[in-house]
Amino acid sequence: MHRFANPAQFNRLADVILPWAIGAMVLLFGAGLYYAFWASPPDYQQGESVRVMYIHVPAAWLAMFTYMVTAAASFTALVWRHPLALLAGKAAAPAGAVFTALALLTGMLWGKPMWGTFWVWDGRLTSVLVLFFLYLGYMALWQAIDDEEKAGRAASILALVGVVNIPIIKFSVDWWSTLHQPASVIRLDGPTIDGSMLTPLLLMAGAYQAYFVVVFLWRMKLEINRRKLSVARQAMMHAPVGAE
Amino acid sequence: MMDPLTIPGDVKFSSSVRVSGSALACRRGGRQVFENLNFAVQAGDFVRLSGKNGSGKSTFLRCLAGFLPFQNGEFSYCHGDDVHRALNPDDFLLSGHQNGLKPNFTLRENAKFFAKLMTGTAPRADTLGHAASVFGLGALLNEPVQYFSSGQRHRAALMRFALVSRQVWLMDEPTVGLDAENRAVLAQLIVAHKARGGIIIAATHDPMDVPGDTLDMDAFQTRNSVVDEDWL
Amino acid sequence: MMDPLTIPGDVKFSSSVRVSGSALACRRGGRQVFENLNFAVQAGDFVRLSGKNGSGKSTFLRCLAGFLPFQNGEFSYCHGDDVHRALNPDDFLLSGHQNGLKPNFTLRENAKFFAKLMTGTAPRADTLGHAASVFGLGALLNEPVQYFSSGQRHRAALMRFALVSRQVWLMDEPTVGLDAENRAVLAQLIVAHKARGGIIIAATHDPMDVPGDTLDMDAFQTRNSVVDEDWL
Amino acid sequence: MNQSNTPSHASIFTAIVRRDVSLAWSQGGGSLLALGFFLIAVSLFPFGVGPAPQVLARIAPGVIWVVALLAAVISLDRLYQADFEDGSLDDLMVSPLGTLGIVTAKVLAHWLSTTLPLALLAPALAVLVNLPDGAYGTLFISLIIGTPALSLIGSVGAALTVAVRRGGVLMLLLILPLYVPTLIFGVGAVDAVISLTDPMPHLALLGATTLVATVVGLLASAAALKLAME
Amino acid sequence: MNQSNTPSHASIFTAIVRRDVSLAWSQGGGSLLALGFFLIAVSLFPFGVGPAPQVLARIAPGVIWVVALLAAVISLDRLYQADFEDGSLDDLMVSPLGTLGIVTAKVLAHWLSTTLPLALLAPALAVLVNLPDGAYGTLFISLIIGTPALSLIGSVGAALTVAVRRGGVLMLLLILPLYVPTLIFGVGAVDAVISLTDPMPHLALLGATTLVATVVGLLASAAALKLAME
Ligand code: HEM
Ligand SMILES: Nc1ncnc2c1ncn2[C@@H]1O[C@H](COP(=O)(O)OP(=O)(O)OP(=O)(O)O)[C@@H](O)[C@H]1O
Ligand SMILES: Nc1ncnc2c1ncn2[C@@H]1O[C@H](COP(=O)(O)OP(=O)(O)OP(=O)(O)O)[C@@H](O)[C@H]1O
Ligand SMILES: [Mg+2]
Ligand SMILES: [Mg+2]
Repeated sequence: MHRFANPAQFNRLADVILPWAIGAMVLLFGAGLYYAFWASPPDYQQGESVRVMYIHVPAAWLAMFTYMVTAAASFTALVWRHPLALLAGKAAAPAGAVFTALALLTGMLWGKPMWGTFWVWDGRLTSVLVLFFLYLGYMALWQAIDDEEKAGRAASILALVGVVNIPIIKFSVDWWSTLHQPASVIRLDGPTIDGSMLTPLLLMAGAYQAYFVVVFLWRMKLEINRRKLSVARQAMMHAPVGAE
Repeated sequence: MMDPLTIPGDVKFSSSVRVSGSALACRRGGRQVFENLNFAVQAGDFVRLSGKNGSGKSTFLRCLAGFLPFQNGEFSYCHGDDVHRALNPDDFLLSGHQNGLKPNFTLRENAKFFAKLMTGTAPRADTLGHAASVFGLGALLNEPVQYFSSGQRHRAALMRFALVSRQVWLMDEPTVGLDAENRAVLAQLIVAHKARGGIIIAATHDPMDVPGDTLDMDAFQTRNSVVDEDWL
Repeated sequence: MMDPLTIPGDVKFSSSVRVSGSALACRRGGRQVFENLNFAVQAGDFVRLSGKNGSGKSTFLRCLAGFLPFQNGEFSYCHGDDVHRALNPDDFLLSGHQNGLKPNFTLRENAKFFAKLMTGTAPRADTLGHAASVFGLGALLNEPVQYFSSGQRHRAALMRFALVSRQVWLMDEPTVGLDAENRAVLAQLIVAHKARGGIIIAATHDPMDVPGDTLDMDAFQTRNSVVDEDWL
Repeated sequence: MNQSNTPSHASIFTAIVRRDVSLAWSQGGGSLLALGFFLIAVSLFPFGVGPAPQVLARIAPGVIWVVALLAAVISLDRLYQADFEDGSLDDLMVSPLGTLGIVTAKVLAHWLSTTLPLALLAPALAVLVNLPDGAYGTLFISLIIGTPALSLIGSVGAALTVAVRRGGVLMLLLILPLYVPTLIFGVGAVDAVISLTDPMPHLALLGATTLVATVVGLLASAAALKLAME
Repeated sequence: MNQSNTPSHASIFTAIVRRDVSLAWSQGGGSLLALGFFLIAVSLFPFGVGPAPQVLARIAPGVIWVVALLAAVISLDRLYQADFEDGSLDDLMVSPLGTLGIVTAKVLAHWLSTTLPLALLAPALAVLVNLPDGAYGTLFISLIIGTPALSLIGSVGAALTVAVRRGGVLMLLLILPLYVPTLIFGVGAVDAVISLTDPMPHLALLGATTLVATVVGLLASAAALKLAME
């Protein structure tokens, strides 16, 4: 456990992974976008607008995935007081907020042709909006308290409270019959979606995932360096006793 | 003024109690406030915490009360052979910079609530009256605290020590704003508590007329800078 | 630490200033706080207000500052031959129980605003730096006040006296929470102000190492109960 | 220990609940503020929206529930902040009852003194906004079931922001999104009755929300409060 | 006097306005709270009332104005109270500027930092509640004319209740009834445009209300504040 507690060690690990992740991201986005916009058929029902799906669905998946990462980091930080875990949550959250915003926006754009309205107050949509506010609250708490340690732990408590929302997002479509369609890929009895659509979807999901890894590691390194700098600055400021 | 020695429900505290710490350190807001602090007190001891402004007296008291964790070192609260890692809430009283009084409530209501909060039972009327009289607050018992002068308010906060019987007293600047007469009463109260086997740790800049040790917080300031080496 | 005597923009105050009152009385919350108070101070005087808790020291200072009316008697502020019925806002500074600092603002922002509020102009950087150094706050100028220890906060409030030049200083418990070193600085600051022809009226329970008179508020307590004859 | 009898936790608990209720109702307490806000805000709506009965009736359940939410939020600002500022939170936290007990007592007191009275007042205010006749009972029941969740969820936000000076906005941002399920199920139940369908599924979900809020809210508040004391 | 030059009142005035604006926008200040409240409260209405566009459009002007009023009231609680509690009101009151100047500076700062931004944010929020297209301009103008009155009238209530600890309720009860004329003329102007009649009479009355509030509000606030310091 404490092998990773060492920020220097983590930095080295990140330096090894980052180039590979960037490479994977570029390749997957290239292939995914090609399949999504050129090499896949339009839907017999939805026509060309089905292509929004390849942006929308992975964004929604990653929004939830990132939240779980943040929550797991928060749990680790609160229970084991792991210093890097706090930073992990802080590094992941903005990416999650972006994914959530993307899922909301693409969903709204898609909703206009599909349902004839940008927005309905159904369980799925509402709970995703709540997810977005949770990300904002998490980041705002980090900002609001000056003591980093304290700020991080307060934000972590909020992140754990918000975990309740994740199953609601996932299962709201099953619990309430609403406009939004139920899961067709991630389900117990296997995907029910056609292969020609599944390929670009999975490629795009992989691309988003790689993008997340890149952003996450990058921000972790940034946070670690910032922390280093402030430790060093404090060391300088308070060097001799009673220097005032 | 009644004799503060005769606190109702007076008990002799266990003489086998010992509070000690070695190599204690505390950080606050990312800064090392004190480090390498060693101390030991036992039943019947009075310790005066001294030190410059910002040397960490209040911080140390809050650590002892369990609000802040010690980042380092070993703290122990021994009760005969029982060793605990923190003071037991049933065994200490704390008075801090703020006085914890509700301005709308009368002194009586404030005192009653404090006693109930700490012991679960309302104080007897005579206990309460006596506790108030220690600091000469008898006449103010039915006045809302918001009309008190600053010294009266501070005395109202100190009343807790005469109201609830606990072995360890943690006092942050108990002499602030007290007039000469009440400083003498405070000293008497502490001496009486010592005699009962109580332990008093008091942070103050004023001299106090009580025999005991001094723990100088200036001695535990960080000599070399805080470098959390993990981060470099 | 710099010499507090050398306050920038130092002036010699008019020596013809005299503040006095005769048979003053004040009521608060329906109670007579003091009555029959006579006093007179002039340029270069230090007066220590003493008296028991609740004897009306803070109340008297707030009357002088014009917050509360005197219910009785004659107050006068003479400037040569000019006689006023109240202190002129341009001529005095007050520090009370609360310190008037905004916790979110840094010490520098707080001090700058105070100077602008009182004089209309921002203080020069060196004036501000010097004023901070008087109470050893130089290193804390850019820290938000909310992270100060209680003594540091109180020193930050006292900084106003080194920042803005006014003849009359009204100080309510200026020594509270100060460590020994800073009490000495405060005494020096007051002595220097006296030498400039300043007037200092300070309510405190602590001894202060400044030559001057003592005004004992205990002497002006109501002997018989408050009977408002208008109502009879 | 030294005490011959260890303090009774039940009576400490009761003492705190009583104190908080009486503080909330004393001059300047939060309950009257919340009720006053509820009353005045609801009665401003006919001025704002115009007195046309069918428009008012259409929006009545929503207005009542939304304003009740806002009133609860306003009173929450001081749930822990007031005790924190005057130092009595220190005393509470070192009491033998322990943090979880303290939090439970304070939330219960908040419900009893502030959010429950909102529920009791609501039917009277519903007249002002012309709620359809059959819906009064359901409005009342939905509020009775839903208001504990308002206190519980609010407690988390209040505890998380104690350490932040005047953290009001932040609290708003943290709490209101979490109130959304309560709001939706609450209004859903009343609307169901108005449109002559079954309100039970809504009420059941509302109850479930309150139950989840009880567990999560109390634990999270206790953790947040400990953190704030550092 | 001793000072060679008497202090410039204009620059003291500016210093206070600046300080108050920056405090209001700093962490935990009242402006963000009011704007956050405005934003969240308005967006809760579609949850509560349901998203039916024509219902929302019908109540849009009223909802925006009522919630703006409530947001202003929330921020007023601290207009003088915060300075009173930390002792800086003492300093303000003994400054050479004098009480009327202080009050004017603080009310101006409140308008600039809090109620004016409400007016600026309103058109954006109007989208959420589906305000009819032609009414955005009038909504905006009515708020620009009306918001100074919110700060001015609010200041009287805030000053009267400084001395009363946490006098929130009292303030609410004092202020909100006085807000009713502003509310009626403000909503009246917007409704007039929607129903294709002339909004000018409403706007003129709104302006008159604000003028009266200026004179009466400043004088009454100054008097109340002096009283509070005793
Ligand atoms: C703002 C509006 C919307 C939001 C917030 C939203 C949210 C989500 C979320 C969170 C998921 C992931 C669900 C899971 O993994 O179980 C998802 C999946 C999906 N969404 Fe949306 N959505 C919106 C609008 C739409 C619209 C308008 C459509 C098309 C009619 C749509 C079609 C889909 C599809 C096909 C999936 C994939 C389901 C699967 O195969 O698992 N969404 N959406
Ligand atoms: N706001 C108030 N309203 C009514 N009475 C008050 C108020 N403040 C103080 N008093 C009363 O006025 C009397 C004088 O109070 P004051 O604060 O002037 O005393 P003090 O001499 O400064 O005491 P201390 O040494 O405790 O600071 C006290 O009896 C007090 O109860
Ligand atoms: N809430 C806080 N967050 C961060 N730092 C703090 C906080 N409170 C105090 N400090 C810092 O911790 C140090 C110790 O403060 P503390 O209050 O313990 O000093 P003290 O010895 O009690 O001083 P005083 O004599 O002034 O009361 C100070 O340098 C102070 O700036
Ligand atoms: Mg201290
Ligand atoms: Mg006093």
